[in-house]
Amino acid sequence: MALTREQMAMRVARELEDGFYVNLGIGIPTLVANYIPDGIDVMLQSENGLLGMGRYPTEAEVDPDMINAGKETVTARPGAAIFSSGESFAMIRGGHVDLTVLGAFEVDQNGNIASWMIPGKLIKGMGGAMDLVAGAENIICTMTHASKHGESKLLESCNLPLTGAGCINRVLTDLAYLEIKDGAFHLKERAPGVSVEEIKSLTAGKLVVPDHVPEMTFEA
Amino acid sequence: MALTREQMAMRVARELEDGFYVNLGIGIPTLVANYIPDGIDVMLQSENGLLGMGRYPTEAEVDPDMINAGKETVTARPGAAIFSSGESFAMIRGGHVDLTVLGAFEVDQNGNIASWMIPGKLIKGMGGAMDLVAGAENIICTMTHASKHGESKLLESCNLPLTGAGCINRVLTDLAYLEIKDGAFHLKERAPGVSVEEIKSLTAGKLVVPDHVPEMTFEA
Amino acid sequence: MAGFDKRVYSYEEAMDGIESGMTVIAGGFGLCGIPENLIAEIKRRGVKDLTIWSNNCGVDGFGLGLLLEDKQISRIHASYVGENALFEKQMLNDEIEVILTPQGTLAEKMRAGGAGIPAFYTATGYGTPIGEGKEVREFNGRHCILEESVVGDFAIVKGWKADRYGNVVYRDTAQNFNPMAATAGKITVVEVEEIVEPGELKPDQIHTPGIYVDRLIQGTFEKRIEKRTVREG
Amino acid sequence: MAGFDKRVYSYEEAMDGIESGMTVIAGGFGLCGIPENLIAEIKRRGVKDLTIWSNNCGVDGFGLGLLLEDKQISRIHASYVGENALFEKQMLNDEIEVILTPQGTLAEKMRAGGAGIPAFYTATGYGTPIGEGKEVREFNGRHCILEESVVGDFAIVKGWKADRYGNVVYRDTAQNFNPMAATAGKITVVEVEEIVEPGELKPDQIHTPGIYVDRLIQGTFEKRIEKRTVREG
Repeated sequence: MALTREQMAMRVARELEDGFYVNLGIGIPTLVANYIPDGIDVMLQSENGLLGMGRYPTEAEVDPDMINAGKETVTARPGAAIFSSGESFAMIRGGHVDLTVLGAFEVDQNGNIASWMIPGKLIKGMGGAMDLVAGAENIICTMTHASKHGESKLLESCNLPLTGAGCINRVLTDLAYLEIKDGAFHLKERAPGVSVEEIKSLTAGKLVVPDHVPEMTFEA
Repeated sequence: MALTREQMAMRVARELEDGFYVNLGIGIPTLVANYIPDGIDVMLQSENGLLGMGRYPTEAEVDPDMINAGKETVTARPGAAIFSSGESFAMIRGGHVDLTVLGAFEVDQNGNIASWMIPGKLIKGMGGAMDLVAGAENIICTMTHASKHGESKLLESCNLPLTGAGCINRVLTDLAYLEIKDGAFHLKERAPGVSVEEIKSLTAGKLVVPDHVPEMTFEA
Repeated sequence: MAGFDKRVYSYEEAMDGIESGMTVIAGGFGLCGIPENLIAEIKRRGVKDLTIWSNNCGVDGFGLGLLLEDKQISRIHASYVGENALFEKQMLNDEIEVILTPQGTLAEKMRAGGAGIPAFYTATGYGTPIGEGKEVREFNGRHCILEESVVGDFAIVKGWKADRYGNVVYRDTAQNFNPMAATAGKITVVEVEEIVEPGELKPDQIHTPGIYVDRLIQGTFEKRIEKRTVREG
Repeated sequence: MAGFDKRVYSYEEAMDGIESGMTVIAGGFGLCGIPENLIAEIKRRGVKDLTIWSNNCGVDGFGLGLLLEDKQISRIHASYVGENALFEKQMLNDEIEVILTPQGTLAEKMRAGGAGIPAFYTATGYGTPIGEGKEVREFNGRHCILEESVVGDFAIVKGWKADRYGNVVYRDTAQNFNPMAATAGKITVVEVEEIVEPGELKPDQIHTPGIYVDRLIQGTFEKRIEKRTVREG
């Protein structure tokens, strides 16, 4: 069974370490915040200038001057810092964020990522994604393994215009958890009930499969 | 009679305009702050990160966290801003300071300035001088017109290593006030009792002398 | 004696001198911390052929989106231009030129412009369409592209409090692009919610020192919320 | 669970891992806002062959001047190195290499290093000995030189207050180079006068966000004054 969006977020959350500064993109990455393991404290960075993003506000707390990079109203946790966009991207570009989680249309075996533009479709812009992938040393891409039509999104070489070159080292799809190194996807884990063969058939890029590929487990 | 240091400062102070942000170098430039004309308000910038430098502190006000670029204890005037060295030089480099006054060893007819290094002598460093001359559009150099041995310091071409190239447009010496443009010094005013001939004889660079060169006047 | 009193008392005076064909740098992120009334004044004046530098272009009918209604913007440098139907239409009809710029590069271009740094290298955008045609150079084993900075004819900025010398403090995430924009205008106009006496703001807690600010006006703000997300509380 | 608690409780722990041959970036201007106790700890450890980036080199017997006594510094990037007899002696004897750097360029190199900008162009130093051997390029009619940024093995910083997450506030002109230095260390160590609870510092009034800070220690400071100038009062 392919992972649900929530399971994908849960699996990514296991990569969090205590004391990590983390930037979570829009979509599944945002859900990761709901599954931070017990005993682990992470600080969420929002690229519009907030380090230490808190929960959504109550109705009474809503403040138009307090939003996140998705333009949602948010709160700041105690000990948060708020700063300019220039400072925020100094942080990001300078490699000070420990982990970035973001979605993608395609990734390839050389760590290239395409996530912002589909030629012929309306382009809304890259926002901070290009800065994030260029600045972070530790990036997890969350995406479906293949399109609805069964076309792989884990490629030998990205077809779409890139967001960043050679910058992705981990991918979590609905079918598998993989690492990218030495020009190949390395299969690390598979979704419960998903066979190695299925993953192989849906991975267009070079795939390295070890003898044993553990199945992910999720508590009920 | 050559101008005294105080008279030089007084003359420079006449170039101040209401609302000017001004950076004053060490020495005679510092004295300019004592002669700000009535009805004119200027804000002094100190490159260690202070805009709105105030008077020296009283004994009771002395604060080791409050110094100027000359490392002297100072105060901040109401409405001052204090910031980092990075921000301070962003201001300077970005051309936001209206007027910079600084001393020099030599200037030349092309606006080059040498003020920081005499080869063979101990070098203490340029501090912020190179940034100031590169960033300001409006710079007055204060200096003696010639050395004690009668060697001109207003040259065709600077002999000493430069602080900045083509950046000086006004010079106040103890003998004259001059503008630099089109590859020449233009004599604008002479010190009281100093003849045009004396200025000519002590100016090694190209000197343009108008028909009438007014004498500076100072109230007693 | 005007001295350092940057206050003006009408939006007309605040935007005096803006002309068609000029470049305007705007603070704000989404609809947060945008110079609402300065934008409205630009609309009122009807100047055209503007080049805008701003992270977003507002929404239909609010923020910079207002300037689309009469086609006042010819060109915009932005990182994200969604949430705006009129914008999409003008883009598809080639009525507006969009220079998409990574958000951090956009912020740095403004900061560098204000700081007298004409150009800088960054790894952001290398190997992507953004890097095409730009000089590439390797530093410490990483490919970087050369990006040039920007200075605008006007910068329009939204602050929270300021003293009359133009020392500005921003509030929470309404800060965003405003401090960079404030440094990068030949004429920088700041609108704020409150003007206080010099000395009321702590000198070492000022976000934008007054040296960057040419005109200051106190206004009232709608502060529209783009995505109201709440929890039970 | 350590989480974001950056506190350490001894200077030994604060400077753990510093080794001979390393590059250290130091905040401070003259003797103002210098990390006194971190410098003293480096002296105590006796590590040698250090490369220092700092505006000044302290004075005889205080600040970075302490590290000259046992010849711990091989190389220093600074804008001004006066006020220090021992320094002059070592410089004249070629016992220390001095790379004089314009003050603003020095600040920008640290800021750029921390911000992931590997190099930038500036007009500062063009046509002077500082520009020799550096690439020259013209932007908007002005000649500029290419300057590369710096990241140090350690950055040592003096703050005023911090919370235990490492969010730092500086006081008055003791800010100077400290915020830039704080961003540019692989390991950034900050010593402060007071550590407060998270939430006590206003989020939008923090000078150095905790993400830059690896270790935080509370100390007591001599705060020596270099030039005591007073008026009758």
